[in-house]
Amino acid sequence: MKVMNIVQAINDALDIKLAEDNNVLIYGEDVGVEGGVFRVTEGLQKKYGANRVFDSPLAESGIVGAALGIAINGLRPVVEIQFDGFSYPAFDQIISHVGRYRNRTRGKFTAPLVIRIPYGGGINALEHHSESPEALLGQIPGVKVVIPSTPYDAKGLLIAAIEDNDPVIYLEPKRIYRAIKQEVPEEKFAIPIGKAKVLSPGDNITVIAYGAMIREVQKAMVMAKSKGISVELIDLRTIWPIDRDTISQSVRKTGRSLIVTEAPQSFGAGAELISIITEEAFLSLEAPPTRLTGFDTVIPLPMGEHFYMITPERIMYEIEKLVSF
Amino acid sequence: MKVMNIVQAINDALDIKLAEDNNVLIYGEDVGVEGGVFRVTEGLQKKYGANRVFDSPLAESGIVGAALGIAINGLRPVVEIQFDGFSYPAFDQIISHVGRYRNRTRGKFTAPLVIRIPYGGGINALEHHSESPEALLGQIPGVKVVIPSTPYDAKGLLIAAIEDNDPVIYLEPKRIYRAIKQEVPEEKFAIPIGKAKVLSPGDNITVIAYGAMIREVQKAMVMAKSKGISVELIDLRTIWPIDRDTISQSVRKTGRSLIVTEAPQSFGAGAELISIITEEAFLSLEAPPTRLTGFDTVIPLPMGEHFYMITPERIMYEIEKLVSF
Amino acid sequence: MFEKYKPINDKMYQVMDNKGNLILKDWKGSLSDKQLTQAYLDMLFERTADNMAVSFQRQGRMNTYPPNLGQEAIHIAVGKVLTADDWVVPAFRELGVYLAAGASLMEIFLYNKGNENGLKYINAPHLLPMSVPISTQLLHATGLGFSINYKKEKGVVFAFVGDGGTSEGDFHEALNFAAVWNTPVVFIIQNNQFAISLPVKQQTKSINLAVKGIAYGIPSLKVDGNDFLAMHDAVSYARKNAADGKGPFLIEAFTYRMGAHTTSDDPTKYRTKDEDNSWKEKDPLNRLKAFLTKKKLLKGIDEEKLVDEFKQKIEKEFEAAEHAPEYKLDEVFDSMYEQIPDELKRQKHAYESFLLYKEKVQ
Amino acid sequence: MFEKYKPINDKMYQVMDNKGNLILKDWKGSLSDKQLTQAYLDMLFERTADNMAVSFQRQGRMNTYPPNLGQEAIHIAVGKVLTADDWVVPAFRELGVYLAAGASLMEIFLYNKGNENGLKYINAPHLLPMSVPISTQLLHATGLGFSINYKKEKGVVFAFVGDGGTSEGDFHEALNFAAVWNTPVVFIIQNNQFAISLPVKQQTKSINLAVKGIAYGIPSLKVDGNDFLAMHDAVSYARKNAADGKGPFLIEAFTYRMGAHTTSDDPTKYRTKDEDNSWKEKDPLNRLKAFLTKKKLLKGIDEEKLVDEFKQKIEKEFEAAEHAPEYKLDEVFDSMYEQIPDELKRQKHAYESFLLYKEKVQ
Ligand SMILES: Cc1ncc(C[n+]2csc(CCOP(=O)(O)OP(=O)(O)O)c2C)c(N)n1
Ligand SMILES: Cc1ncc(C[n+]2csc(CCOP(=O)(O)OP(=O)(O)O)c2C)c(N)n1
Ligand SMILES: [Mg+2]
Ligand SMILES: [Mg+2]
Repeated sequence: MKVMNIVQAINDALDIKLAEDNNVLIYGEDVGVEGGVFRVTEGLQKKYGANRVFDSPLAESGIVGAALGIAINGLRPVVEIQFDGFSYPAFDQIISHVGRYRNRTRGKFTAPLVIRIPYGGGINALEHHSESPEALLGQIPGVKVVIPSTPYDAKGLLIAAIEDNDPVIYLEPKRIYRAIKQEVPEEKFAIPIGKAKVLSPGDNITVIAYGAMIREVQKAMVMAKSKGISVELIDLRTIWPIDRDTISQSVRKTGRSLIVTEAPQSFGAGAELISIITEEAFLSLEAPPTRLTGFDTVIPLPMGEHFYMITPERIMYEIEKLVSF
Repeated sequence: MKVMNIVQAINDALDIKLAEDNNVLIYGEDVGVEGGVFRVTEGLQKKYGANRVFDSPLAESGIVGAALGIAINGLRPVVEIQFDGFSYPAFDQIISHVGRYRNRTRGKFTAPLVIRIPYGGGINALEHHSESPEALLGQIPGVKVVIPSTPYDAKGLLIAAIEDNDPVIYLEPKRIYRAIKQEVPEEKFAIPIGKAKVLSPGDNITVIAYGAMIREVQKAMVMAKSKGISVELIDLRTIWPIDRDTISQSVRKTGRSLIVTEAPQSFGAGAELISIITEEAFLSLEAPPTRLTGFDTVIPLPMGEHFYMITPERIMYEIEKLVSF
Repeated sequence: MFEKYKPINDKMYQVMDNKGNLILKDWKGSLSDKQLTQAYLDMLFERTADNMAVSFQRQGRMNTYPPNLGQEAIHIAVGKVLTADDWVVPAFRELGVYLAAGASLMEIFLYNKGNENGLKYINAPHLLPMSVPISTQLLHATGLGFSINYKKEKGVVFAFVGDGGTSEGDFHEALNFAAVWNTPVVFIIQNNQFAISLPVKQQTKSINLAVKGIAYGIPSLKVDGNDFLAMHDAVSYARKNAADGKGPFLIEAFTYRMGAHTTSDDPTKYRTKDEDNSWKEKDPLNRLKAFLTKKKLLKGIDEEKLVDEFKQKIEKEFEAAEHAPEYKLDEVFDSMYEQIPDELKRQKHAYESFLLYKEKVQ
Repeated sequence: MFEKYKPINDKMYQVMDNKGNLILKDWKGSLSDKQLTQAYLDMLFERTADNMAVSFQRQGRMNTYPPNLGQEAIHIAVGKVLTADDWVVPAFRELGVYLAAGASLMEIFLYNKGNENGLKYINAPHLLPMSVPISTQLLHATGLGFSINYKKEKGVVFAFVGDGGTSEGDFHEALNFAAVWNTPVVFIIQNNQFAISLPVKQQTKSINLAVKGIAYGIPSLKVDGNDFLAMHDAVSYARKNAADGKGPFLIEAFTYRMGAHTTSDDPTKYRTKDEDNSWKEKDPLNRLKAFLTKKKLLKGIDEEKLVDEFKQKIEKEFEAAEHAPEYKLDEVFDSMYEQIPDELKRQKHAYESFLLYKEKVQ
């Protein structure tokens, strides 16, 4: 066991896979010499050489489209998109090809690649550096989308993503990159993609979140506890394929549910989860499944960001409303 | 009044706006001499000249990005993306700029442009020619997304879109381009964006759909009627901003609701509408609001498409289940 | 070898004229007489199959189809240079190349009838499926080229795009990455002078399309795409260049789309009969045939009889496509992922419940 | 005029050397002595403001900031050529251009403190906001250029991009559309030789960046971007070319990013002190200063005093930014659309309900 933050855990997972599998390679903007703008790939070029860890030209469609070609010939590229807001130029490649190659060729060609994208707000960043595209990505057939919320999960999910024979988009909650430290096993381990995790069991209400929002919910839970409200917290971990069972079991028990995401509201993960809850647990519902999300606006620049970001107080407000519904 | 199909109604709306407002101009791939691959812009270059209706090079990000520049200087470009599946290369410009220019400049610069995109399946087309990206587009802050289902709506919504001082994405249900004929006023008229329409009032269940699915629901309603089920059919018309009032009023009355879309299920319009219904009409619900959608797969090529496309029988099956819930 | 034809000088590499006479007087190609004759026959086969495909479509037995008429010299030249190690990354108008790479006509027809199984190309392990979104495939070619270097494999990648495709951003990114990574990719622009209705003169203002290589430091060449001998020289050279570790190469194959864009297109709307006719004189089949005839290489060949044999073979392939197994519900779901996720299983079961109900009701 | 400097020959247009001596012996620029002196002072102002911005950031009074150090000659050259009819489409590292176009330092600071109001540039009607997603802005420039033709207006568009930005697909599409539409756009690549940590030699294999214009039939020129006189000639020429209806022009301004990429970057990780030092000799301010000094044009000027005055002015602008009105909830919603849609009103009200509840609880 070793104490790691999320950046270190990701670096560790990459290190393990680079060491173990010659087919794994890493590229992206500034991931080589520089070690990435968040230092996630720090030291890896030195250790594995510039033919396995290297900088690409500045072009995101290029990064992802080339990765598909590389993957088709049996390699396992793990590419970095520097920030969430720069994933959009790669959408066409992701939607039109990465998610479709296996199906289009009936399994003849596959796309075992990983696209790493730091995402989310709350870091006082420029425009386009605080986006939450998970529900756009979750809508794309043929890819899987995962989000860790702890160093442990970061390592285990990334190893699972690299070993997956299908393309995985791995969103990194940059706001908590260095905020959470945890003991993480030094050896290799994988966390299954597609499974949510009950982080704390509870009776009165189910709260579902992921990524950086988990920490905010946990702060709210301290307040809730002091008011005698017992919250069951679920970390979704995988945006698609979504874990219906864990969610529905929980809500069937609690009857009440709140989904917390920082992405804009409409067509977001909140909507999908409410639908799943309604489909799976309708007769158990004691209050309308509810979503607490970002606004359907552009995320404001840093001076206005506090209006947009979800706080523990706002989570608590919704929990109280739901519990007394 | 003049009998028109949807293609003619769109052409008529473009014709009226080109005649009336010199700031309106049209371009896209093959929209000039050829009149568009669906002949939607037929005759317009001849009538208004190649400086107002013209072909662009083959590049969708270019088409949309340039349109933004054109709109910033006060013109009103109406651009065509040849098929749904080719809208993805333009996503970055739509997300990062078209939807944000007003907000970013606090209203100094605006983006009064229209992006027309033929969309949807059921026409025996090649891959990438049968996509339903409305829920991806509906998630983008700063744009509006509309879908007509009749020639009348096609004309009125397009005129509203061109006159809107904000960017509007106008999705054209290509499957019914020529399938529906209707008397349409020859003069100019606009249909407000953001308002759904109750197409037929009913008591037992609310069905919400849009675009080509309206016709399928109407066929199902004939069956429903024969079984004594009274359906209230709502044409959503606008994907965002969504008309909560019309929807919730209806479901508060009927207590049951079915949403029919051909797009993949997860994170789709079905999810958003279920959430709205749950939020607005929870205490009136007599059955779980339900979605009948495409699968979370790539839409199959023509020989397998019938498995994917929603049929009146499938709609009827869901209606019956809901009514007897 | 091609110094004189630097694209910036806007000269086009040609070996023979429209009548099959050598323009380069002391030219000696690398193909034997037999191989040259076979190339002509391959072109003839491609044209026959292509014509029949158009008819099948007209008869309503197939969906939209993009005719290859007039572009056969390009395809067969690549076909003759292609080795088993090489990859082919097609756009969609390269029938002769697919066949050379090992695809069957049955598969081509099956795809055009609307069945994904037609993209498997069972006997063509290095042939990527046709790519509909213009230019996007070029990035896959670049990636494949990278993988060949990385794995120290021997092949090169042949990647196709049209004149229209040069306008897309992915064209730019693919060529730039290919050069920076020094990948063994031969990019071939089939400049058939139209992108549906748009003439290439309105597609770009560059003096030709080969000069676009300068923007990436990629050596490039404009070649008469209707001149099989010239195309074969160019492709051979480019392949060797790539295989020798000298990186990507760009060929502009100057040709003409003699047919419609697809079977749903009507080119009389946007181009003249005169233009069409002027290109009939440059028909790549006629040119190679004239060349071979002068060399007396076609003497023993009864073209009419051969075409009849071709037609029978093609008809059989089409029938095989028509009798392919029925499309099953499972096929919609089975290949989306290595293992079907629970969520997709659920969606499939929901559909099956409907089918059960339907059976019961009827 | 620039025939000799065709980018394909890989020569760079320069007027003076590092010591301010004329390289082009019979050179005569178009600026008066007074204007030349003013240009130097503008560069000095830009540098002073830029340095202070870096300090403000270090003091934690501002967010990430991209230093302009070393690129001032490019900015002020454009500033001197710019007319009121012209549009400016920035990337993000063009401080002197924003100011010349009418933006206030207060606004620049306000934006870098994280407030959208800093992008309004109230007195710069034709200045687009800084653009973060690399190269995307070039398409807006092309569209603006089109609109100028369409409306028969007089201006031209100055559009900026970095060396890194030339790799993006939007660069390609913007230049191609600009040429096909014959738009009056002057594209300026600030080749400061790095894209964050990536040297331009790994960004592309073209012999230089100006040659990329050939791919679009756009006349282009590589210019010493640290030579104000050369830059001014080039920009003047390109502007006239565009204004005369001759279409777009591409300038590669060859320079060096003397500072860090942004205040969060540490360039010692990826480049050497030697490299940095070699560029100090080419400092654009020193070069113009040496030239002016030789012409005895700086005699009456007390630079130290002037810089002090600049500092006071800049400090004031910064204070104004610090005292800008507080960011209000309404600002999150008010400018998303012309009229706030009901759905956004609802979301705002939901937030306000929370605020009310919070007040009550406390
Ligand atoms: C990204 C994208 N945009 C638009 C289309 C529609 N489309 C299909 S073929 C074509 C023209 C292609 O022209 P070119 O590249 O010259 O190839 P050719 O058809 O002449 O072989 C267009 C616009 C497409 N398939 N993909
Ligand atoms: C589309 C996109 N991808 C990545 C980034 C992150 N990024 C910001 S600046 C930069 C380097 C830009 O280099 P260059 O174009 O040379 O401009 P310079 O910073 O040197 O002025 C990168 C990669 C971005 N802003 N936009
Ligand atoms: Mg073409
Ligand atoms: Mg740079």
